[in-house]
Amino acid sequence: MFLKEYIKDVVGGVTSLLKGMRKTGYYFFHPKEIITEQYPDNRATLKLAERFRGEVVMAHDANNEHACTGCTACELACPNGTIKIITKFDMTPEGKKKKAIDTFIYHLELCTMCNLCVEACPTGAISMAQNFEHSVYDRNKLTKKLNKPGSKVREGVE
Amino acid sequence: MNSVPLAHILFVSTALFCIGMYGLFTRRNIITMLMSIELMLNSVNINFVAFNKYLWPEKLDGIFFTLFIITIAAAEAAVAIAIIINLYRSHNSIDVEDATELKY
Amino acid sequence: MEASAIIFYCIAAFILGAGILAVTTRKIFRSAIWLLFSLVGIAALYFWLQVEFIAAVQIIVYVGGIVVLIIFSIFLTQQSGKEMAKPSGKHVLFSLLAVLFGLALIYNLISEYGFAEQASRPFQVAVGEIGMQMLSTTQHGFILPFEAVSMLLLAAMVGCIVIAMKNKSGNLEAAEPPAGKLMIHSDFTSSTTEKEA
Amino acid sequence: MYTQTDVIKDTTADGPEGELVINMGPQHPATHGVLHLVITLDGETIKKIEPHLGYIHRSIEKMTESLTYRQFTYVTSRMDYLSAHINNLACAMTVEKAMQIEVPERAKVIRVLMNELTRIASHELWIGAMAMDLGAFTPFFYAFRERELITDIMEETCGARLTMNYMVPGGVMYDIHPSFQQKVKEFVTQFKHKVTEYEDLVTNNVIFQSRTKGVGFLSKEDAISYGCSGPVARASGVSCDIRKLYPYEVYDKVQFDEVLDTAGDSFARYMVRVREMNQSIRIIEQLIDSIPEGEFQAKTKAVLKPPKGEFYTRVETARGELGVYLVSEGGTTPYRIKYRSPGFSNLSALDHMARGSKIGDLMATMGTLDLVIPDIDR
Amino acid sequence: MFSLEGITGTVQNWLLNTFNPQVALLIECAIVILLAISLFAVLGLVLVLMERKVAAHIQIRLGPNRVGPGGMFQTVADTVKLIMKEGLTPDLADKFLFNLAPFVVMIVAMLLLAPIAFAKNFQIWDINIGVLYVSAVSSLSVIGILMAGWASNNKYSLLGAMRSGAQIVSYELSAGLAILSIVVLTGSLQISDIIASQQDGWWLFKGHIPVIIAFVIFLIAVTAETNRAPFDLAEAESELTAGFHTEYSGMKFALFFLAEYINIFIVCAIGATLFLGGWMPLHIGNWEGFNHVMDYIPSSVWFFGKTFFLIFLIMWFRWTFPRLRVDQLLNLEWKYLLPISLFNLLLVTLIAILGWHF
Repeated sequence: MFLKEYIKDVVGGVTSLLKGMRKTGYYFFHPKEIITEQYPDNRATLKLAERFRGEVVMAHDANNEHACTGCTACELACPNGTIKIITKFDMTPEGKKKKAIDTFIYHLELCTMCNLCVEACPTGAISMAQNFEHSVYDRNKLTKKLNKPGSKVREGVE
Repeated sequence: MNSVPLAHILFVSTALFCIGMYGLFTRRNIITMLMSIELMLNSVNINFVAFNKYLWPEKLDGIFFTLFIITIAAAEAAVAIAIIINLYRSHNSIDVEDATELKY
Repeated sequence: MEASAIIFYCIAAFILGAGILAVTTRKIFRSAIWLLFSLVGIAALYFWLQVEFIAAVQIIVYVGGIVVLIIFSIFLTQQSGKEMAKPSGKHVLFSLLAVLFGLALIYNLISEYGFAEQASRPFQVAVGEIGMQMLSTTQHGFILPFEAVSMLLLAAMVGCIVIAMKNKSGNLEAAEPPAGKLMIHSDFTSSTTEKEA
Repeated sequence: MYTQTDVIKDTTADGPEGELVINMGPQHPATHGVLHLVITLDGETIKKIEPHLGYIHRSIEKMTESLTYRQFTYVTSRMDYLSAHINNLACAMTVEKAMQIEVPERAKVIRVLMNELTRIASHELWIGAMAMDLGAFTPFFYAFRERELITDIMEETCGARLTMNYMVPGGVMYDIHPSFQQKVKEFVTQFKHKVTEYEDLVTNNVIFQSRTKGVGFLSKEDAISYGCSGPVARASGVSCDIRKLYPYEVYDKVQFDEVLDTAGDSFARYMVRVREMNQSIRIIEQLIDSIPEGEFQAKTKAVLKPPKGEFYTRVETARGELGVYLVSEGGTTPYRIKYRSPGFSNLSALDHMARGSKIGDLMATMGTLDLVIPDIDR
Repeated sequence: MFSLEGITGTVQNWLLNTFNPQVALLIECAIVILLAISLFAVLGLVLVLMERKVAAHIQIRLGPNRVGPGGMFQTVADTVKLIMKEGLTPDLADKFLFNLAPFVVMIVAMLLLAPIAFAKNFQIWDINIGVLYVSAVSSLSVIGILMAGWASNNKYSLLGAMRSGAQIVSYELSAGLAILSIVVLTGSLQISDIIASQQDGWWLFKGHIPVIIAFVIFLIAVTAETNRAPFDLAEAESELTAGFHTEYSGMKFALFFLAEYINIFIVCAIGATLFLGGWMPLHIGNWEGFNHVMDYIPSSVWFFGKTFFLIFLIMWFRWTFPRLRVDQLLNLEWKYLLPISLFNLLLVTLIAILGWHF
């Protein structure tokens, strides 16, 4: 019957709308469900996953020594040309020439945090850090030198 | 409120009527002609209300005439616009001079 | 001069100015807007005359209805921003002469006649009274014209629908989709009916 | 598809007889990116749609020719960024197929788990974006709340939230995080609990149903002839789930149904995706407690050199069938790689689906196509 | 103490004593205009903030919370931003109409403020055709939208304007019929009469189910008339980018934006006046004690409380429902709302004639 169908239409439609309104109304009156994170304010309590890939860093120990031998495996592994390694020849105490890094240049602006360089590194010299606030006013600041001045390769790392 | 003489109100309505007439004479576009007709109808309405108010304030006949004119004007405009749109569909123009043949 | 007189002359100037612009501007949409202003001015004149009911009806019917309708027909029939052709000088001249003579004649009549001014009688338009009189069947009732106008409106409505329908029957693409369902094209409708069957 | 003159012709000029030509995009709220649709309208009715592509073409296929087999997988995350895992998997599988690397069982299970999580995340985003296209803003946030849990799981295990680069030839990059299983179970519980909200707000809503039912119809034959795949084709009744038809990894060992619908309209596509999420949950529940012990990555050489030949693999992404066609000359870089992306074929059906409907219907149709523009342009 | 009653009388007496009547009238006009404009500004700020907060809480977010305590001055900051922005006018636009349109919309919203009774004895113009005036003047706002759509010389704007025109003109019918049902019960078009008739209970409770149906229809129709979601087809942002105000920027856009909120306030105020008794406190029949307690709450609080409740309802709609399609929108009006409200009006008339209401 036409009228019955019509009324069923109206009632069914209104019920479905009211159901939706009940759901949104529930959230309106339950502020505990709010999931907003107040980002710059909660920096202190911000927990990042330990595997989060923010930038490539090179670990230096207390003696200002790192594990990079300058083998350029990371440079080859990188798909974007993010890493550039400049090597030099050091004189060992025995008087032999030894290859070592002069500068480990890391272009953060090119990096996509794919982790291939870290995977490729045979000595575990570089790793991914959790820092993610990279914005700067000068693009040149994104080109970083990872080995600290005066650092040298750790003894026994080949 | 009767600070303005009736003649002034009548003059306004006459002037409006003449403006509408001028529009009707000079325009060749049906929509603008319709607009001119609306202006003329309105000037008549002003007359009715003014006469009612100034000459026979105890009656409401002018008000009723105005109401009926407004209603009829609405009906007239609706039909006219239906015709105009139909004309536009068949002739692709709403110029009166393009609609000289008596068929749609 | 009293304040109400000043207001009247302002309204009158507004009505006439907007009216003149409505019939002389060559942009059709602007013409409709000037017409709208003229009509709103007339509504203001009704307010000034203290017939608020008529003023409200004027705004509802003319502004809310007719002008919107006119604007819609402009949207549907006019290319955006195109100016209308200028009427020829001869045309304008003779129209102007005819109109000015007409105006002069009527103005002469109005000023000569001398209306019997019946001042100081109150003029009250109670909405209830209009309604009562509109539907009364006594000698001064308006039930017959009211019914006649209702019939006219009905006829106009049917007429509009018929006029608008006639063109559409032959042209399926322009037809409005049937209520509630959407017609996409032939293979869609056939397959949905299959599905429903 | 278009000649030079077609592309540079004036896309703003109106057609004859009151036809209105509007340019939807490249910047438009409903195109979700830089898709450019030139739409010919008769009043509100669509007469023709011409998609103009290329605004986000980054020549990924050409780029991969200069990247090694380890490197090129990561680029594909940027194609269909919402199912990055699945793209990466397709590339990794191609290399494995070419070099006949045997992937450890544990890696396979992890890959499948990640795939299904990605699928749910992608569909969650889609459900929100689709509701937003139709004017309902709130479901977007509810959908993102659940999606956030998945991205958190991804971040913990893979180290990134969107472009994970977790699949490598031979397995996965790391082992799963110790809390992975527990977090996934938590997610599954919450998802099952919250999914009723979408039903209240979207699925059963009378406005939503009337906006989508009977809109953007695609028949089975058309779906096949336009090369549609994924939920778009399955909603028209085409059985095309690669996971069922050509099982890869451990899909042949888990129980799940291929979701099919025959209505072929926007609502059917919507329902297919919603039911697909439930199937993904079913797969996850079966696998999450039985991740086998063992290696997570096969032993591979440092430099991958597949033999000379042509290799093709296909996987089921959230949007449909992704094929990777690899031509190897035996060197360290591919000679040619061609991706058969699902979005491109699905988009090609848009004109056919939307013709004769209203502009509002176009939003429903486009929304249920689930277009990711970089996937179309590559 | 919070009641506005009496303040106006005092001011008028003082003015009449100090100046001659003509000057006093002028000063009163100036004061009223000033008050109206400041009310506009305050309402705009409050309603925009309210909308954002309601939206945020429905969407499990916090909403603006940086500018001022709890984000209170966010709208002020937004306004400053909009004022500073350059008001662009498209090259091929009809510049006169393009610049006129936002003012038309704004002036219409301003005119609508006149007959609203904000509190006991606090009303700018108690015109004898009050509700008719409101429905008449509110039909003017569509002109501003059509003007904006045409003058922008943009196809999205034109489509939005046409949609909006069809929508507003057709939804005016059912809104008018819903208003009529109260007019039938009251027997008067005057706002003060309508409020006075709710002395012993609001019409929503006195008028049985037909008035409740009329109330629901009124809410739906005014939501459509103010171009709010789920009826925001005129500016459907996923279809027409921003509809009729696509080309507007800066202060002219702000005027459209403000007018939308003022219109919501006005229609909600009318709804509160017609169905919920305006400033009339909640009175129940002959419960003298209860009525007396309710009278202690100032009338302005009652008025604004009811109005804001209705505004909240409309915002709740907006953030819950998807948008309708244009043909469905017209179907809803012509197939559902109009027949139901016509039938409903018949029922209400029956109730009024037989005196069945309380």
